[in-house]
Amino acid sequence: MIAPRLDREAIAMRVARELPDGAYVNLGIGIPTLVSQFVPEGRTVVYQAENGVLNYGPLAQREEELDVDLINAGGQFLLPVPGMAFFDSAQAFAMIRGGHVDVAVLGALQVSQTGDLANWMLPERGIGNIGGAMDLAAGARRIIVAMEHTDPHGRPKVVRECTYPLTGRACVSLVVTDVAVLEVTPRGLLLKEVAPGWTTEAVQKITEPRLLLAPDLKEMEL
Amino acid sequence: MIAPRLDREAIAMRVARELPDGAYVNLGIGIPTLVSQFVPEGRTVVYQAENGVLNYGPLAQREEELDVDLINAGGQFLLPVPGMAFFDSAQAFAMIRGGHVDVAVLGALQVSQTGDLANWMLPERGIGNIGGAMDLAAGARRIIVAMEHTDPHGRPKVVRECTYPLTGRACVSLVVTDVAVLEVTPRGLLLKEVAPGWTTEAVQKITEPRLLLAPDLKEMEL
Amino acid sequence: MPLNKVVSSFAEAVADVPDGAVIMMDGFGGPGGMPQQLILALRTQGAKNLTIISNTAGLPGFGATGKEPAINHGILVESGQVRKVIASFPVSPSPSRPTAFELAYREGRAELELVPQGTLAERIRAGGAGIPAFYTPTGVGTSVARGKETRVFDGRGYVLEHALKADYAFLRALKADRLGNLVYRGTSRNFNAVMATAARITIAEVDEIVEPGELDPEAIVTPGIYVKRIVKR
Amino acid sequence: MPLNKVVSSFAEAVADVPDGAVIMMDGFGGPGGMPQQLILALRTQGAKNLTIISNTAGLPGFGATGKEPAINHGILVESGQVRKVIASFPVSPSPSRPTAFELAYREGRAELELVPQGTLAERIRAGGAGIPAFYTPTGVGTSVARGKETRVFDGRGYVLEHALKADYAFLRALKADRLGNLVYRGTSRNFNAVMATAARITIAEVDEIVEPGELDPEAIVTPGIYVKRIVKR
Repeated sequence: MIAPRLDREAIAMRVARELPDGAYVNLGIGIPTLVSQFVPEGRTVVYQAENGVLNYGPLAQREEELDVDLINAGGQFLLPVPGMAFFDSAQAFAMIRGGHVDVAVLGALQVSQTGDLANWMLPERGIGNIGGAMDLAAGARRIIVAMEHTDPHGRPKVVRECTYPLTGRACVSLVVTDVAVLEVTPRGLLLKEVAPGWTTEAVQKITEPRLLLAPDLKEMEL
Repeated sequence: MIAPRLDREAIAMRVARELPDGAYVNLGIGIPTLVSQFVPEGRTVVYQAENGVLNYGPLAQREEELDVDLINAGGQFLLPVPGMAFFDSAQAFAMIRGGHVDVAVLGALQVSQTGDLANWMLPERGIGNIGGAMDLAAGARRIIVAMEHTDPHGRPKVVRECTYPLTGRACVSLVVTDVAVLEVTPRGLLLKEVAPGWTTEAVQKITEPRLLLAPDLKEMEL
Repeated sequence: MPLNKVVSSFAEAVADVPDGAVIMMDGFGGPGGMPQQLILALRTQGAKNLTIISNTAGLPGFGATGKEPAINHGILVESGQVRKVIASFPVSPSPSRPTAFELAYREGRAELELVPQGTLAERIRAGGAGIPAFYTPTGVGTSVARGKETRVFDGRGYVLEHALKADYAFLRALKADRLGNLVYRGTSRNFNAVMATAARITIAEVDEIVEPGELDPEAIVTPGIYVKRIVKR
Repeated sequence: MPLNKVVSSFAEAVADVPDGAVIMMDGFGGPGGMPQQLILALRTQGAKNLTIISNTAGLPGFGATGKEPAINHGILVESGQVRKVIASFPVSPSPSRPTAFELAYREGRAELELVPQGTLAERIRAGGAGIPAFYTPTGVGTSVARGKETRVFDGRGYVLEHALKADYAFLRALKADRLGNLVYRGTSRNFNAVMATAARITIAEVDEIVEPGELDPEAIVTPGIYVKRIVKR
């Protein structure tokens, strides 16, 4: 029962399998940024970043490649790739708000059983960064949360009601954590997959709301 | 007293003198399109057309110059000039609505004593074209009307209240006609200039509202 | 699979347009900017009861050079496929030469929603940008504000206008890459670039299809995210 | 006189900024897109009680390469010239390294209006486009909607947001012609192009000034109508 949790790469790997061929995808900071390297062979995913770039590819690695005019919304340096397009912030968010981004993968501090998302502020700090998170939460067609199942203090991050300031209400469709895959349904959170070695009881134990069990519940495939 | 009225070119010439150096100007169809050829020597005026072009210059004249992708809002063919910029209709009207166009010169069917403008529909037709007129009326910083003083039936076009469908309320600043120059003021219409050979009485006779006389009333200079 | 939005024929590009569809298409005037081949294909395809959102309702001759026939959505009105037009410049400037739309409108065969041109552009932009409604100063105190909410901000009156969306947008662009990135030519960009954003299925008729990387990434006007299908003239 | 918007120095470009001015400036992150020389000149000029509208409130190091110092509007906060910031990303991602703004905010020396990034961009666009207010789905049911009008369209809730305008916009662009037409470079375009439209006086800091006609008219991002002053770095 004390099976290991998945690492951040494994969470990203599982999320990557959710991205359909041809999807336009926005990746938030944290675990979501790792997703792009795990997109299955043969699938094309087009990345949008809210600072105004579409169809970006690999990150720049070497010092001499770094270009201050070529970054994504997380401040990571990009390499130029054929087919890239640049636009301004108003256009970037028109895309997002207008429902043109198929999937946004976001980190979270808390997700509620109704799909509420809290990911922009730790209340104890008293000030925080909203950035593009609220627009993505409101605008992307599908929101996937990628996060650890519990916080650094071991408290559940999947909660009945978010106690942290909200990013958006009822916006999350799927939650991929280091121990499970949960789908937000009208009846509640549906446990669809558990990490290798994890039982449904073990997952429930570190989850605040009561989980529904999927009839075809299975082990997470990576 | 039966002095001749000014022709369309002369009206345009008088309007041209109202355009300040460096102004961004939108010219409506009809007499306004003639204005650009009379801008005084040494003054630069930049033209905007609401179909998405800034800084256009002379019209194309020769058959081989005509380019269907290079027209102004009146459907006139343009010549390419250095410094031109193209943009879409949303941007073109953002410029207009946002107050970035300094002067719009528009034709009119009627102008009221409070500066109401009617220029898009003859009621007897029952259907009409609004085009960009309402946006220009609402958005340009200054609206100058260029028109004949009376309609084809000899009826005043400067009226107490517009009886034709309105384009905008209280939007006109200056009216230049074939017999006079009128300024719209909070107290009413101020007769500032009369055409050569015209008396204030003669102008009043073909004008519906009572005109105020400018202390420095003078003959129109062209 | 590498992304490829190229469709091999105009007929194929418009094959799924159902009766009752709402279609946006440019039409500032003449041939520039008009998706002529898509319009012809739609006439052949035959979908009926269409709503067309466009600057005009089809103006023969406007902006034409005589070098080529000026095909526009007026032919869809003539063929009886159009039930409603949302436009700012729906009729001929000269009453003595009524267009097909004006005749259909007078005979009650077609409806009209008349919208100021800038409001039309902004409503389309709003539709593409997830803005359901906005306030504009345009049309306050005129017939276009009739029945609409008005509101004062900072002492000035404004009208509430709602977003426009469509099932299809038919675009005319100069070049596309197979990812759907588009550039236009001159003033033909006008309504095309904003309509591209506001339809469920955006189809671009282009002169040339190039490989990704051949269009300057700084000069792309319509990023491929907005475009579903591309057809070469 | 031929139009010429070129100003000979940064000091001259910012000389008339009064105390209490509202200034927009880019600031997605590091040096890309930041009008660094205009910011330095404004520090020297010394105008106080400024309101800065920007994505951040100055984040040291974000997006920097180490090749050049990453000057941003944080230096105006440090110099005590800023009274208020309207931003979406006002503080450091890591609480253990508070920025000058966070310290000023905690000590009550600076105010903050926190705005979601897309709402910030759209409010600025609205300011430039003559739209006083619009409805957006962003932030419904969260703290940013508190005290604001909400409204349901087609079964979904939206918040009413108001336009933002400024006295000045400080831009960073790649090239200008002397008419004020601008092009940017890569992702540095972000807030620059929209801020260009929403200020009474827009000033562009550019790498290069070229003759009219040298910029591709199809690729001009900011048409000159929006730009009052140009200064070369």
